[in-house]
Amino acid sequence: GCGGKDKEESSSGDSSDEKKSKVILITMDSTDQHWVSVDRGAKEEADKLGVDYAWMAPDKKDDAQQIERINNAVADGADAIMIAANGPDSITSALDEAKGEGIKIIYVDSPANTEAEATFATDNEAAGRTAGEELIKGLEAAKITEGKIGIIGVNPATQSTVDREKGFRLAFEDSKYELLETQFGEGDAAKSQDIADNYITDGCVGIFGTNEGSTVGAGNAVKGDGGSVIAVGFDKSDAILSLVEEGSLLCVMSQNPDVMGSEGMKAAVKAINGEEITEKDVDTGVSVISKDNVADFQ
Amino acid sequence: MEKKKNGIVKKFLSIRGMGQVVTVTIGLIIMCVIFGILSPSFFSGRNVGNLLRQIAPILLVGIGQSYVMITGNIDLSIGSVLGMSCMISATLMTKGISPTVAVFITLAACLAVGLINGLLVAQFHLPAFIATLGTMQTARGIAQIVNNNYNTDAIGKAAQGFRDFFYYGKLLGIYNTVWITLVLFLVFNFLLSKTRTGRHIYAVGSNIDAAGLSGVNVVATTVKAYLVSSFCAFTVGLITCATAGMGTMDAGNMYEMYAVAASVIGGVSTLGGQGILVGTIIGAAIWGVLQNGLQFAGAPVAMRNIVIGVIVVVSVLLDVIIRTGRKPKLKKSN
Amino acid sequence: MEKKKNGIVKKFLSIRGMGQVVTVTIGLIIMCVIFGILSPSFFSGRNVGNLLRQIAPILLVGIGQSYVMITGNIDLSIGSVLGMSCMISATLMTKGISPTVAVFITLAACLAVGLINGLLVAQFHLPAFIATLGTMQTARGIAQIVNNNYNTDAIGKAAQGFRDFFYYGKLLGIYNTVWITLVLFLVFNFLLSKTRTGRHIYAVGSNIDAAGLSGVNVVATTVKAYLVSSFCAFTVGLITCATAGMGTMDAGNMYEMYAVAASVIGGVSTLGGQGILVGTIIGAAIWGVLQNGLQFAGAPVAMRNIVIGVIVVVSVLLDVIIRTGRKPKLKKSN
Amino acid sequence: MNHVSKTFPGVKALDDVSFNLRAGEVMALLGENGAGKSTLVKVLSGVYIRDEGEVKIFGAEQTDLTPKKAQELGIAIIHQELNMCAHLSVTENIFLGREIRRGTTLAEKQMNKKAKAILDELNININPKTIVGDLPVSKQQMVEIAKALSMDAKILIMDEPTSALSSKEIDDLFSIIRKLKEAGRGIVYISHRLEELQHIVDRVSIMRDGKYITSMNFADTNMEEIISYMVGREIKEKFPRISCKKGKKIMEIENFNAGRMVRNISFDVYEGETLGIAGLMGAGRTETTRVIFGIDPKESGTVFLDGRELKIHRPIDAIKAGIVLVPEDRKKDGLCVNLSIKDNICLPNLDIICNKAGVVKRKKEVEMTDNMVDQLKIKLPGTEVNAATLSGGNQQKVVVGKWLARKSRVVIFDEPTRGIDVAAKVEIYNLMNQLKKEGIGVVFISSEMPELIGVSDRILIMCDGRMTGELETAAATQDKIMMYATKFENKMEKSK
Ligand SMILES: Nc1ncnc2c1ncn2[C@@H]1O[C@H](COP(=O)(O)OP(=O)(O)OP(=O)(O)O)[C@@H](O)[C@H]1O
Ligand SMILES: Nc1ncnc2c1ncn2[C@@H]1O[C@H](COP(=O)(O)OP(=O)(O)OP(=O)(O)O)[C@@H](O)[C@H]1O
Ligand SMILES: [Mg+2]
Ligand SMILES: [Mg+2]
Repeated sequence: GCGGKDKEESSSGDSSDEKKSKVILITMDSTDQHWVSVDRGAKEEADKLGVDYAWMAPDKKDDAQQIERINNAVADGADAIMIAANGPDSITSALDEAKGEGIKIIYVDSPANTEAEATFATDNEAAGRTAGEELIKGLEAAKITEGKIGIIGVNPATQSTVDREKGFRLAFEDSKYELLETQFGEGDAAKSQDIADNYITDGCVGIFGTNEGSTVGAGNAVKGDGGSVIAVGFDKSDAILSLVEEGSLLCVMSQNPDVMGSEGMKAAVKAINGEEITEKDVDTGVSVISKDNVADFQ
Repeated sequence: MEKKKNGIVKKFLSIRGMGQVVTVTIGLIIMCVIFGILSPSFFSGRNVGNLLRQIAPILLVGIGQSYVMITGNIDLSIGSVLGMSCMISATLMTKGISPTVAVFITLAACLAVGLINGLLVAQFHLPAFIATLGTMQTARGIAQIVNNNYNTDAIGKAAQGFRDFFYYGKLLGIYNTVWITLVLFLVFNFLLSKTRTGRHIYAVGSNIDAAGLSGVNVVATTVKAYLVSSFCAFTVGLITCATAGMGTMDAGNMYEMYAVAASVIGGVSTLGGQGILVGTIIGAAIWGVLQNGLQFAGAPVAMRNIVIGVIVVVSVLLDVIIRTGRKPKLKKSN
Repeated sequence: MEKKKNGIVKKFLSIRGMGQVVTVTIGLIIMCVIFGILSPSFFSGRNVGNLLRQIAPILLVGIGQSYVMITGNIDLSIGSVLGMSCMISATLMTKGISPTVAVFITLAACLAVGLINGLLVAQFHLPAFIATLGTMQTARGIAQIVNNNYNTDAIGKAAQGFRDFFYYGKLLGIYNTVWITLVLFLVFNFLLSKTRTGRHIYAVGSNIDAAGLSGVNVVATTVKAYLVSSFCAFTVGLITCATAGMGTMDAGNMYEMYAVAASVIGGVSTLGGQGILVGTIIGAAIWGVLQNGLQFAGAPVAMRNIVIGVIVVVSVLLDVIIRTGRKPKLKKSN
Repeated sequence: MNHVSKTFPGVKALDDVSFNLRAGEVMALLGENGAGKSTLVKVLSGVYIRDEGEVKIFGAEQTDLTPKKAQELGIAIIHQELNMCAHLSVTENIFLGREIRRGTTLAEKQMNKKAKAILDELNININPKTIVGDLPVSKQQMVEIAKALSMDAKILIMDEPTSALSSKEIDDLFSIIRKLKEAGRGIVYISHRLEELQHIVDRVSIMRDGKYITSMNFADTNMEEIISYMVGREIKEKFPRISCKKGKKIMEIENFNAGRMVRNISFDVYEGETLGIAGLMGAGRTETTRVIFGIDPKESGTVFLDGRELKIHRPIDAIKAGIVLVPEDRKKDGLCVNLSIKDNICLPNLDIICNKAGVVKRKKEVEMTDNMVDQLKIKLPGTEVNAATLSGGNQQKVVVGKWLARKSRVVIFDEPTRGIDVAAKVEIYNLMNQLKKEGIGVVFISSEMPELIGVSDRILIMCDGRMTGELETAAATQDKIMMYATKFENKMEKSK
């Protein structure tokens, strides 16, 4: 609207040339709801602030592709890059190169091992631990104090879900539950559901889904079983929320991807304009969505 | 009595391609025994039910791929068409369209891809690999764009019947998914082994020139095979949608490869003209049992990949060795 | 003068397979012009540098796949061998082993896979598709198990030279990656077009029986082609490792398909005996330019998939039409 | 057919050709390799679409023929190249495209029965359920003929049906052809075996270089005239022979055994002598040469070349030692059809063409190819075109050429004249004579007895995998050879 236009003028007035500044978002892949939400948050904020914005998403999670995206963003004349790093180390050199060109780096979701203007992320490990604790609570409430627990991963190369799994396992240290070998469903709901079904057959009392697809799979398997298996998971999507609502999922950890996007965008513009960024390391937080509060998220 | 039995066995074995099927069936049985020993839950009624339901989609895409491979081609678009089917049907249902209508619109879209595949390959003489690589990309793009680059919301209460029909329901104690697969298998097996179309599919794969010169409509035959393939992918797409209760954009990723594996393990030749669907069942079963059994055995993902890889190679190797045991040196049977 | 020039052009066009190369080169040029118009940064020196560096890995795996495809086979294990190369080299370097030693150990491991592929296909007569599907799974498993199911840590300061050599360094203003690719291209192109081994590779792909009768060692020739393929995957694996500065377990996922696409767009036949590496360059360039250009044009991923799919099909279709335009009816060339 | 033309890139295969066929006659279509005979019949049966001219079938002009349509019009064609689906059974091949159905399902039993009947009529003793790929070439050819006959066509076109058949099978075919003629069918018969014509042919039409030359009644002409029309000049000797002094022993084959088809084979090859090997189809001649050449493994047997024992495990060992084999099945074993003529000719000779590092020397390559093309008078648009585009006979010359391009001690020709025209046959005979004169051992396998008797100096006869006789040519007659060639060893009792 009108306000947007005012801001556009002022921001271009601030920068040294007439050109609009350009911010590019690079995520891990393009299809996950999570990234779509980050994009949405960033885009809305970019419209408000009147900057040029583009989302350069790799087709799939692949370090080489992500590095290509960084190089492309630099070549495309970006002033700032918002990035969700695939891994802490894999893209640092590419980012260093970009920084060498005077480009501002903002981390969203997952940081890498090189300094940036600001980081808006969740601590995946801590969130995973919360999920573990919630599951234990749920199991104890159901008077189940021991038994097997299954974990559905995405694939072993995805850092964020590996961290969630790590945190989840920490929550179970010195408990009587037996954590099974993690199975990987490639984030595919159907494959994850097969895995969950097999866990249930194997006598698991609890299941943990580490991302959207695995959580949907876990929830549906529990629902199909109709038994007493308890599942917790990650991410919020419509399907997940309805699974929570009907009780097939005990609860899910929801990060706030749109907040990452919008806050990241604000910081990016500040950095470009040379303004000071006060909070450099922001945990955008995790909400635990359960049957009690699910209505707030729908 | 003895003799008659012998006659039946002989007749059974004389069915073309039955040799390889027998070999891999023995492999499958050995595998099941090992998994049964490693993990007691493997043979539980519950797991057998699950297992059948897990094999079903692989078998279905395997049937489609077998049809195409017997014509001497390949269909790499299977996974993407599956994704399209899943996304289109789910999107329509979330928009409040009745499941039945949604299914038919989805069917039309999927068959269109099959038609294009068939025409590109047979009418325009594109190599099947590249033609279907192209449609694979395109169909995946369509799956993504159909709900504007988002996975769909839950297909909701209205679609509960749809979900039960394709996945959650049971008939006579067996999951509907398994029934659907069984019926389709019987239909497509009949089509391939007992009808003129089936005969033509083999002929085109065996020698396309000879088939054409004999008056076989090569284009129509190839198109039919691709339509079967798309139809199978479509069905699995619906099952996937019913399973998750939502549409996911990357549903069916890599399924074309599972389909190839099921077909080839079951004795369908990548060069065309050879193979029977009974083999594809066994191939799909081996694939499914490996996935399922290795999970019960608690194998980490790396070990699973290695074991699956080695077993795929060894099973086919064994078959080659057994078949050619008498002839020490065999030329590639074209 | 005129005449002599004409002679050179004629001679150039008379190289077999050059026709398709010319067709797709025109396509590539048109594509570049369109992207240049859509986005001014496309032709910036910086992007051209990037683009070359992005095309390099595709070209390298494309060369490997072309070798194998010309023998009439396929190598699905390329992507996994790439992953193995990346993980093994990175793991060794993080364990403090010197980059040079690490590279040689990695090379041995990768070539072993190539050797096995070649033997399975040529000596044991397994269908290439299934043999390499098996080694693809196995090699991916090895890539995962090598650092115990984790991506490696950063390969660290000691390996800075390694990283510069394979990715970050420049010579005469051009990235090392591009130089490495160029050198390998020249070597492998020479090998294929000017040497006895090259002739044998074409002969095996064209008619394996006739080649054998003509005194070609079919097994050795096939193994050589697979070794080249593994070597190329190995090189790209090192580049990937240097790029990321660490080993990632799913590096190279799907690269075998990119390799097929580059080869086939460039005119290498999936049926063997046909194609030249110059075509593979253009094929790789088209693939790379599409990825890069569409991104600059701001196309969403779904659109990108659709456009790439359509362009792949149309480019090959166009070539088929041009080549057969004069003949009203053409049977599949072999 | 009137004024029909057809052009392929670089070749005008048919140039204003006109001819007609009447009911109840057998017309021979004759011409050298590449004259355009096959192209003509392909136009007639809808495989190729003509560029110009008109085709009338039973008086009706046909504009857009397809194979299917031609079939419906009553034209059946046996193509020069085998066109069988190797994975399908004999019955399935015979009824392909015309399956009999009961409802929607295939009437397998009925088709098998019918197929059996047709096979019986042709005297072919095979189970109709056999997979075609498992049959030897000659049987496949008979199946192809059976398939054409099963269509009960009004016009039957046979493009070199006998090139892969033995005399017994040819006799059966001829009696069928005579029956068809009496039934009022029109038959176009293409063959390079001119001596066959007298048994069946009423009229001959002759083509040369894509042009129609003339037609005449067979009764009014003679061989010399036909040949001179075909080649445009006179050929003096159909079987040229030069006499050389029989020199020292070059190759000695001792006691070869491999499977059922190679039993205790021993023979010697001498300088200055062409050694013929006769036998019926399936006598095991091809198998023997394959084993000697190291393609198939042997159970026992030794080869001596110039007195030295050779260890041959693979073809390359034989080639290096100086023994080469011109294989009989050019499509399968002889040619890389999508490689160029040049590549094909040079393939086994890369050791000569390459330098020590294995790099191909372009000049030598071109030189060798041009040499062979000149020497064998191969008709081609250029040495860079695909071997697939050559006519059958010229393809055969390429296969021969690739082996003659190198100096060898022994050259084994397995049916080298199959499917090539008279003039080219004479060239091949001359070549063999040339080699003989140079002191190179020549082994000449053929199923055509006249040429064997005409060209070789000594004839070995094989039957059922064994050597059953040896004749000096001076003493050889067709009857004697046949006697040895049918000397089966209680075969009937054994197989029942
Ligand atoms: N598909 C094709 N493409 C290009 N040229 C062809 C093709 N088929 C045939 N020719 C050419 O057309 C000419 C006539 O070939 P055709 O096969 O009709 O000869 P033919 O008389 O049957 O010879 P033969 O006795 O050797 O079989 C030859 O010069 C051949 O090279
Ligand atoms: N591919 C095959 N599969 C099974 N049997 C075969 C095959 N090829 C040949 N045979 C058998 O080997 C025998 C000899 O074959 P072949 O006809 O090649 O002999 P030949 O004496 O060389 O005859 P010719 O050269 O006249 O064709 C045949 O009787 C046939 O039964
Ligand atoms: Mg001909
Ligand atoms: Mg023979």
